[in-house]
Order: sequence, then C-alpha cells, then structure tokens
Amino acid sequence: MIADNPWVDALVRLGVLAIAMPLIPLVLVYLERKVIGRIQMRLGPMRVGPHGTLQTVADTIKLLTKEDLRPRSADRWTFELAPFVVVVPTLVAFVALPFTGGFFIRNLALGLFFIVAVSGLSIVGFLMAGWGSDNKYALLGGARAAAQLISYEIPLVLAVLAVAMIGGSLNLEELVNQQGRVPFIIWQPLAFLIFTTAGLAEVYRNPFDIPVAESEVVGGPFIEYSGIRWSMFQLAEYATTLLIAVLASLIFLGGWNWPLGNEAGAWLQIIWIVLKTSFFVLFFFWARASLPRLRVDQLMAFCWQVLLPFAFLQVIINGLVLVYGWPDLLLGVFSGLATIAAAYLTYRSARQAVEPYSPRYQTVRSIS
Amino acid sequence: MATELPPPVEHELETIDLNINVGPQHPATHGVFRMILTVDGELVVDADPVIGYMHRGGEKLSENCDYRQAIGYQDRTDYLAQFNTEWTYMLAVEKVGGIEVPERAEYIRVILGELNRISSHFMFAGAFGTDIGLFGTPFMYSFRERERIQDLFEEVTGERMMYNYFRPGGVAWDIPDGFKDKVRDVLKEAQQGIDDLDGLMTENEVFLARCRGLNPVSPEEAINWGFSGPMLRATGVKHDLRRAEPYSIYDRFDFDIPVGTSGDVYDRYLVRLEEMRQSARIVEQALEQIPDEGPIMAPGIKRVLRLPHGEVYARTETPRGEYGIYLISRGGEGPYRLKIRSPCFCNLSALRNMAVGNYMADAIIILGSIDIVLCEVDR
Amino acid sequence: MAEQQAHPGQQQATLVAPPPGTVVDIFKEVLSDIELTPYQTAGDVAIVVQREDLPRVMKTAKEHPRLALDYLRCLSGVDTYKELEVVYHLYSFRHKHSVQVKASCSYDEPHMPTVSHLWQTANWHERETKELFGIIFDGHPDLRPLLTEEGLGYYILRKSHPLAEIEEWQEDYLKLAAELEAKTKPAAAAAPAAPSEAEDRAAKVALAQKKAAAIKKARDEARAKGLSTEEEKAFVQQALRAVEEEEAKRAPVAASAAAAPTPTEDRAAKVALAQKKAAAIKKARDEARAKGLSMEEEKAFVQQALKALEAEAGPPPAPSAQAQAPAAAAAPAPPMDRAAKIALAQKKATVIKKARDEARARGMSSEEERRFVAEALKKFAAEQG
Amino acid sequence: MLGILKSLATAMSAFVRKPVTVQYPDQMRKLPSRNRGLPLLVWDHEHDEPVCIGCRQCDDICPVECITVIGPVENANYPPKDHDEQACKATNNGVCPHISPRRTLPERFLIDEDRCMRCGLCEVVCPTDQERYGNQKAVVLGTGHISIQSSVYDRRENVLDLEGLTYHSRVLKLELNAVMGTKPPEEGLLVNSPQAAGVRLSGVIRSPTEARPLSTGTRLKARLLKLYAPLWLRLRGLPRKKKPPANGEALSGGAAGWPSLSESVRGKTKAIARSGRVPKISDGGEKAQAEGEEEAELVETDKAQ
Repeated sequence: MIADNPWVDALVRLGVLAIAMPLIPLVLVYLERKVIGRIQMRLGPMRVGPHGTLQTVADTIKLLTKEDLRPRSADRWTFELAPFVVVVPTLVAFVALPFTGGFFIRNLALGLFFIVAVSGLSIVGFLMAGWGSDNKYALLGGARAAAQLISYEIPLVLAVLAVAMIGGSLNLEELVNQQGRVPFIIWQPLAFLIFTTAGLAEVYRNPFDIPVAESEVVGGPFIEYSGIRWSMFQLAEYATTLLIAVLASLIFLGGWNWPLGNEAGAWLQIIWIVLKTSFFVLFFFWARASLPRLRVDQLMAFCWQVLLPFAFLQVIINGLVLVYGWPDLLLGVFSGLATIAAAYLTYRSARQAVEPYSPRYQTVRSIS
Repeated sequence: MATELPPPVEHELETIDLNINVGPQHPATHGVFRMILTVDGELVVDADPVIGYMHRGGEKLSENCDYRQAIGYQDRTDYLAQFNTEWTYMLAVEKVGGIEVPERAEYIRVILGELNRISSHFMFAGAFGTDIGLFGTPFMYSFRERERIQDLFEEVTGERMMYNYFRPGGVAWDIPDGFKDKVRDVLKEAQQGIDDLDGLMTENEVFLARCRGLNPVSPEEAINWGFSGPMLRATGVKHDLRRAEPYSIYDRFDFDIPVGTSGDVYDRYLVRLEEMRQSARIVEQALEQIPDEGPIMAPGIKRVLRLPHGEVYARTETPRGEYGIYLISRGGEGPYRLKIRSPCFCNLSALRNMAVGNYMADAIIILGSIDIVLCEVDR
Repeated sequence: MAEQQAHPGQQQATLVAPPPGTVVDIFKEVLSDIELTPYQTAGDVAIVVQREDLPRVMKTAKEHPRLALDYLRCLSGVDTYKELEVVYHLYSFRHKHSVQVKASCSYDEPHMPTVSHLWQTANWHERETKELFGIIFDGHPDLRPLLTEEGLGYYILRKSHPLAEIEEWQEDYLKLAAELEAKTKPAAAAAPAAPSEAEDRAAKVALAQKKAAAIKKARDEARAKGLSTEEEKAFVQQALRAVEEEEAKRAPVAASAAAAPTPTEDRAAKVALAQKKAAAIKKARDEARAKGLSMEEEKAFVQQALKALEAEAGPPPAPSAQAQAPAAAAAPAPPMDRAAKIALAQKKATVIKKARDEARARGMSSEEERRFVAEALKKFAAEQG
Repeated sequence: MLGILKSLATAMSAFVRKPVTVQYPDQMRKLPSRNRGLPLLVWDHEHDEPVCIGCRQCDDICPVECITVIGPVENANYPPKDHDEQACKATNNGVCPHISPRRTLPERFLIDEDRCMRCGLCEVVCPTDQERYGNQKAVVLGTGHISIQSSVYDRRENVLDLEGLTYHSRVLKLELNAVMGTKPPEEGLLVNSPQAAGVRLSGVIRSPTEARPLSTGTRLKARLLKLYAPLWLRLRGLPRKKKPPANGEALSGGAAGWPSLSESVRGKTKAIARSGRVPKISDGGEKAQAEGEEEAELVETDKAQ
C-alpha cells in the first residue's frame, strides 16, 4: 500500500504507470539502436546528448510535431481509432503485472489470464489500421498480422498453461513465490522456448516481423501513418516487448527471487527483475539484428506443426507429473528431451532435400 | 448495372486478384525498378517488370564522344563493377585497334577488376540480407568491407565510384607505393567480412527455409533465358568467361569456378559467396606475379585515338555475368556504334517466369537474387 | 568527329575472309543452298545473311547438332545510314564456338523476323531494339516499348536523331551578367514557339485515354458476363486490338492529309521548335529567378509565359508584321552583342586591374580593396551607361 | 537451431569488436593525393594571375561540357617582342611587370560544378605543366577536400567565374601549394581548415579575410537557427515566401537580380543573392531588401562583427 485510502492508492499507482509507459519506449528505442548499432559494428546514435542519449527524445519531439496525415480515401474512423485500439489493451495489461512483490497496480487472482486475454485484443487495431488505410500494402500487412497473432496466441497460452499447472495458480505473485529458488525454466525448458518464440511473434520482431516487413509490405499496417499516430504504434510495440519480457522473467526466471533466497529486499527485488527483464529485451534486440524473416506460410506451418504439438506435449508431461506425482526432476528431463527433439527436427527439416514447395503454376500465363 | 447476379458460389468466397505496384520507390527494388505484381492473396499470379527509369541513352552518348570521353560513360552503367565495365570497353577498343597492353597494366587491371568483383558481391550479400529480412546487419558488414576496398580504389584512381582509370592500351596512372601491402591487408579484412556474412546467413535455419528450393531453374531454361554469371553457374553450368574464353591474362591464374546444383536462390547466394573467395585467390596470385617495374601504357598511343574500320563483340565476366560491348569503328575518333550487352538486362528479362507461382515475399527475394543494377539494365 | 565517322557515303573497309576451320564452314555445309557472306571481325567470325533466310538460318543454328548455338548473347541494332542492321551474337555451350550473324532491312520497311521463339532472351532485346531503332520484329509476342512505358514516337538510336542540346547555364550566366552590368533592360519574353510537339503529345495522350476507356469497357463487359480472369484478359486484349486497328486505319488518312512535310523534315522542324520552346522556358525561368520568385511561383510564371507563347504561335504560318519585325531585328543581334560584350569585359578587366593595383599601392586590406574595386566598377558602369 | 545459434554467435562476436564508424565532421579521413574533387583553376600567386593559358583543351575534352573557356586574350604581363627589361624598369619605377610566362590568359573560365562528372580528363589534357608554364596544371581536381563544401541552394550558384574558381586556391594558399608542389606528398593534405569549416557550416562564402574559425557558441547557434528558422519566421509573422510582383514592371527592373561579376563570390550565397544587397537595385526592390535582410540574418549566422 502506497497510501491508506484505496482510491488514492490506486490513483497513485495508475499515475506511476501512466507516466512510466510513454517513457519506456524512449529508453528501449535508444537501447535497441545502440545494441543493434554495435552488432553491426556501428556506434548508433552519437550526436544528440552525450553518446546520443537524447536522440529518442529529439525523435519523439519530431514525431509529435509532425503533421498527422490521413489519406483522403481512408476510412476515417477506422483509420484514426486504430492506434488507440492497439495501445490501450497493451497498457491495460500492465495493470495486472506485478513488477516486484510490492510494486504493482492490482494483483489479480486471474492475473496471468487477464494479461494474456487483454493483450490479444490489440489485433483488432492492426486489422483496423490495415483496412482503414485504403492501401494494399497495409491490407496485406493487416491480414498477415491478424493471422500471425491469432495463431501464436495459442502456443503462448499453452505454454502459460503449462506453467500455471505446475504453479497451481493464475496469480502472478503466487506463481513467482512458487518458483522459489529454482525457476520454472529448469523444469520446463520446452515451455520456456515456446513462450519466447511465441512472444517474439507477438511483438512482431525478427524472425516474425512479417506484418511490418520493410522489404515486402513496407511497414504493413503503419504505411500510411505519420506523426503521433505512428508513434503510438511504436509505443504499443515497445510496451508489448516489455510486457512479454517481464512476463517471461516472472513465470520462467523466478521473477524477483534469486537463487540464494526468496526473501530479497525491495531494492534487490527491483534489481533482479530489471536484470531478468533486460536479458529478454536484449535478446529480442539481438535476435532482430541477426535473424532473417520467415515467409508467411512457413510462419503458420511453424506455429501449427511445431510449436503447437510441442506445447501440447509439455502440457501432457505436466499433467502426467501432476497426476502420478513424479518428482520435478523427471519433469525437467522429459521437457529437456522434448526440447532437444524439437531443435533437432528444426535442424533436419531445414536441411532436407530440396523439393519444390509451392504450388507452382503449370506454365506461365501467356504474355499479356 | 448487371441485372443478373452471378450464380452464388456455395463453398468458396469469391476473391479477386490484387494488383500491387512494387516500386519504383520501394525498399526492395534496388534502385528505380518497378514490377506490377498481381497477387492472389500472397501468391503471385502475374508479374510485369517495368524498367527504363534510369535510361540515359548511354550508348548514344558514347557514340557522340571520342574514345577517351566515352570511358566515363562506361563507369556509369554497372556502378558496382566499374572497373569491369571499363575493362570490357578497353578490350573492345584494343581489339579493334590491335593495341597490345603491357604486362604490368594487365596485372593492375586484374587486381582492380577482381577486387571490384569482391566489393560488388559484398553489395549483393548485403542487399540480399536486407531483402530477406535481416535488419541491416549483413548490409553493414558488407559496407564495412566495401568501404575499405573503395578507399583502396580511391588511392589508385582518385575516385570512390566512377574511376575513369583504364585507358586504351593501359591504365592512366601507376599504382601508388605500398599498394601491394595495402591490398593484402584489405584482402585479409575482406576475408573476415566474408566469414561474418557466412556465419550470419549461410547455415541459419530461417535463411535455409527461405532460400533453399526457392525458384529452381534448370540449365536449359537458364541458357534459353540468356542467364549469365552466377545466375547461370548456380544451375550447374560451369561457364565462366575467364575460363571459357580467357581474356587479358586470366589463363595464368589458378582458380575454381563455383557452380550450384539446383539453380535455386540459395545456390545463387552460395556461388557468389564462393566467388568472392576465388577472386581473393586471383588477387593474391596476381600480387605475386606482377612485375615491379615496367610500362603501364602501350607505346605510341596518341592522345586522340583513331581506330581503323572494324567491329568486335568484346565480353568479360563482370560480377553480374557476361558484359559485352559490340563496338563498330568506322575510322573516326569515336565509336560508330556501341551496344552494351548488359547481363542484368538478360537476367531480369526472365523475372516474370521466375516470380510467377511464388509468394510475394519470395518474388522480392528472387529479384534480390538476380542482383540487378538498374543503371546497367537501362543504360 | 561525328562528321568524320558518320559519312553516309563512306565505304566500309573491305571484308576479310575468315580462316578455314571456323564455325562458318559448318554453316556453309549445313545451309549449302543459302547465300552466306562470311567475314572475320576483330573477335568472332561473322556471317551476313539475307533477311528472308534469317528464320531458317537461326533455326538451324540453334537446332542443328553440329552448330547447337543455344545461347543468344546479344542482339544489337545498327543504323548504317544506308539501312538498318540487326546483329546477333550466338554462342554454343556444347561446342564452345561463337558466331555473329547479321541481317539488314531498309528504312522504308523496317521489319525483321523475330527470334524470340528460339531464344527467350531475345524477347526484351527485340523490344528494346524496336523502341530505340524502330525495327519491327514480326512474330514477336509483345512489342510494347520497354524502356519508356508510353513510347517515344521517335527512334533515338538512329543516326538521324540528333543529340539534344544540353542546357547552357554558363551562357545564361554570361548573358545575365552582361545584362545587369550594361543596365540593359531584358527583352520581353516573347519568342515564337509552336505547339507542334504538344499537339503530338496530346494526340498520344488522347489515344491512350481512348485505349484505357476501351479496356475498362471491355473489362466491365467481361465481368458482367462472368468470364474467368484468363478469358477476361483475352477479351480485353481483343478490344484493345480493335481500337488499335481503328486508330491505324485512321492514321494513313491523317498522314495523307498532312503529307506535305516528309517525316525527316517534320522531325527536324519539331526538334527546332522544341529547342525554341526550351529557350523560351529558360528565359522565363531566368527572369523569374532574377525576380526572386519562389519555386512554385516560378513554375507558374514559366507556364504563363509558355501559354502566352503558344497562344501567340497558335496560327503559325500567319505571324503579324509586328511580330516578324522584332524577330528579324533579334536575329543579327547576338553576334554583335557578343563582340560588344567581350570588348566591354576587356575594358572592365583593365578597370579592375587598375583599381586593384591602385588599392594595393595604397596598402589597403583585401576587404577594402574589394570595395574599392567595386566602386571603380560602378563608376565605370555609370560611364558606360 | 544450430544455425540460428551460429547466427546469434556471429552477431555477438561483432558486438564485442571495435566499431568502424568514423564520426565524420569531428574525425576526417585523410584523402589520398589523387583524390578528385571539384575542378578548380589554380592561381599563380607569384604573378597574380591564373595558371591557365586559355588553350581551351579542357573545354574540348569535357564529355559533359561543364567547362566553358572564353578567350584567350593577350596577357598584359607577358614580355612583348624584343622586350627590354631595363628600359621597362626605368619607366615603371624600377619594377618590370612583364614577368609572366604566359602569353595568353582566359577571358572567362567557367565551370558548372553540378554538371561535372569528375572524370579528370580536363586535368589530363591541361598542357600548363610544361617547363615554360611553371610545371603546374591549371585545372586540377586534386583537392577533394574542397568539394565537400559544394552544396548550394540554386544550381546556378554552382557556376563559378574566375574569382570564384580561384577562391579556394587563394584562401588555402599554403595547403594548395603543398598539394600542388612538384612532387605530391604521399597522403593528400587534409585541409581541415577553419575557413573550410566556416564556409560549410553557415553556408556562406565569404571574402577571404572574413573567413575565420567559428566559436562553439556560433556553431550551436547556427545549428539551432537552421533547425528552427521556419518556426521563428512563423512566430514573427514573416512571410516565408516573397510575394510575386504585382505587375510586369518589376520584371524588367532587375530587382534582387544577378550579382555583378565582382560580387559573384558573395553571390554564391542564397542569403545575399536574395537580399538584394547587390548594387544597382531599382526602387521596387527595397521591400524585398528589407525582407531579405531578415532572412539573411537567419542564414548568415555570424555576420561581420
């Protein structure tokens, strides 16, 4: 409790969130540009402020003062509302996200469920943006976004479910406390991998940046947006990145706990959660700089043919462990074996003999 | 308007094809190129390449120049392999004029030409990586090395892009002191760049999934479509003009011609990557063999060159394939007719055959794998 | 240099016969009933064939097992001043030999048989040659212009097509500087220009519009009929062809109506007119710049000037005496103007030098010196004026 | 999976390597001595005249016709036939002006920098590197460091006349002499001169004496001004574009017209060209002058103190 009055308390917490949220992309964008810059052996932003630290601030000012363009043929309300529809669910999801044992807005009993459910809503915004822009690229991008998000929601939910089965709760704080000294990643590496992969797809980052693919659909749903509306999409993207990173560190890496003891002080808790979250965030940036993009049908195939069966496998293993009361060690062994199997299958399938894969038309149509 | 509605389709939604205008301002068109894709969902059912945005009439301009002035226009066709295009022009002029090039000049040409090939293939790898969705990382690695090579070129010729360095009968200036050591350094660094690209892309599963088996072209098709260079070699045809019709002094070097097996996009990529290594080999051999002293210009070349009557189709292997110049001389100071056979032009002309039936994202990759230079296509 | 090399009547050097044992011998064996003229170029061996024989020669070249020239390297058009030539460079992957085949057609009847059914790569080459040389390849599936979407209407790589003048900024600069110094008022921006090219263009645009309308109509019709995409396309094409035929029928009529100027004259006149117009545009633009107008205003200004010109030149053959007189007066002016300009500049140079020397002698700083020189110049200009 | 891990590892290996970025205006790379830049006319400081003899060979060879040479004219400083130096000295206060090795000079020498394609053929054909002309090419492209400052607003401002062409060779006299010496140095001299920086930063070509190093504050001010000039103009209620003249009178008045030749170096600047501070302005230009000066204030950041 920050204040005695519950209303004041809630308002203060919400206020902190409302102030922090728009600032997070500033930090994350700067970090991303720096990290990717170094990976590409560049320096990244260096001009504005010492080592370019104020670059994102300058960019934000530029974006905010830019003209907010709307194509004449766009569907006005759909077009203008889409950024809000994308941003709001993402921010709402943070309401139920505990950062530390004491730092959260509301600790819901169904917190995990709430977050997964609410963050899936933003897909409506992408569809609206794609449709309302009256642009073929945007339409393609919106359709791709919808297909991708809906598909990847399922393995994500299954991975979360696996965790919830072992943790026995949907309350995030309780889940974290359940993990204690040994985080769930040790017992369920498969679920962790699935969650990370599906999480990457949720935030449209390489290798799953298909909806916004620069070289194909030129920004996809965002192609017609400019100025503040475009920056809202960016805000949503980076907020989701943070959301996934925090969630992953909560349910797989043991949240604010650390291996030497559960009862860390408030500051230590913050340090731990920040460390674990930034590990994920940096991993996302790292992956973005070093992985190419999948094709849309491969993306779907990967989801339905690889991720989903293995997610079910994890759930089944967990069920067996729970029903028969096997030790956690066995759970870890099974899950690890399945992970290795999944990795091997990916390795093999990418190197299998080349054969025509796409429905090639019989002949090229006569030249028109 | 129509009083009769079409019969209702029971099980399927009626869909119409979508026309998508890719380019001329699109990140994946490598310049100003436009293709009108007709897509059924994500599947390309028709593709109509539109070129000509860069048409400057380079042939006509060259025909209105004398032989020296026209050198500058040769740089501006393939702006990624300028030495090679200049070289082709020089070969044409020298063949018609019967000019013998001194040995040292030949070696300089070989070294620069092969370095240019390396830098051009770097450009391909970078752009291709960007096409395939890598966030600029291979592009940056490529440019890191390209810059070093270009620094070297600038030291020799004074320019970073449009060198204007070869002359009929030799080269314009001698190489600067310490050039050999610098080339060796650059090669070492380029090796690092190739390895970086290799590690980043070649074995990546996502990369494999995208490129392997994509758009296989058979050798017969490739020959019929007029492919040349890496596009042709990827199909398994072991044809390299440096070997098939050795020009200059290429018969003195030991190098391999990498060929692919299935002619798919992945093979094209691999062939180019290997070609960079082979070019490095050639440069190293040339550095060892190059005479330390000697003339760099053939004796008796006048300032204003006049060639006898004659015609020739000179061709060299540029990074993109067979670059040919059909030169007709009628005894004047300048070419009577100068036709440029552009490898990209021929490779690109088959884009429709290659893109149709693939996904839209793949059409972009296929375009990237041709490694077009629009200035060369349009001339 | 252009004049020397481009002598229409110049004889080509004598052809050198190729050495025995080349691919030409095989050609002669295989096609013994066809007249082939072989010769040796600086690179490959070449054969000249008659246009009528070309399809057979090429088919044999590709398909005969001993020739097996399966790779078309290059297809070039050449304008020899006497006729139009098409040169094919062929290569055989099997036998590793290459050959150059040459055939020619006249200007009046620029038709060649296509080879695009033999080598698909010839498709774009022939399209390009059609566009740049105007050689029509009979049997080609798709002779749309390649490099310019809408086509140019003239053939730029033919030797009869002149190289366009480059805009001369330097001349502008000189002129403006001289004008300013001599305090001469710039002449009114009235130069004759003719809308001939614009009309030509308008006609083209109209044709394109007509075509577009036809396409749209046909497509709507096809959709209404419920044709498949494939059929629809064919339908549209049919309609398009019909429009083109109609247009083609109309064209000869128009041509006969305006038969007076021969094509080349017409072309030259057009070029001249375009140049005149370009000059007018340039002038207007300069004036606009001199006035310090913004870009958009400048554009508007130029357009206005152009419109005025067009209106003026509306009835081209009937210029008023008033309009003619200034033109006549303006014609001899430039050389005189030029000489005067040079003289003036020389005088001015001496003034500058003198002033500078004086300034140096007085030990002025550079800034003062500049000012001094400028003053001297002003004085000089006042004297002149 | 292994391949993906390899990709990640490669990226990480690059992460720990040293970046290759060169922070351009702060660190300038050394230009090689052969670097080709904007073609320049070299000024002969000894005789105070251009090295050029006006032979027009560069004019002929230039493939894009960017060089225009008018002339040649007789050089007054060239010793006439049967020249008697002693007699001359006697009449000219002991100084004989007839010392030039060049019989002729160009009357006008114009280079349209925008059209130039840097082929260097003009330098190749230039005959003045012979013994009798002083071993120096008149047209050189060998000073690439100068070409970095060549961005101007109007294309026509890139046409330089004699004074503009030799401007750099005068300002950067020392450096150029080093570069143009009989034996060029191994590495080209990097002219990181304050003059060059000043010229570039403010976009104003000054007369040689005005050029001086800029203070950090001035640089900052210039940047800010560049960024916010449109905003300022709006706040101050100034029209961003000048109104077109109401009638055709101003058309012939030459208001804010082309600068005279001696002013043309300054005329390179947008600010001055627009401001109409050129002599001989008709009365119609006064308003334009007032407006233009305000604008010039914004662009030309540190005016003459």
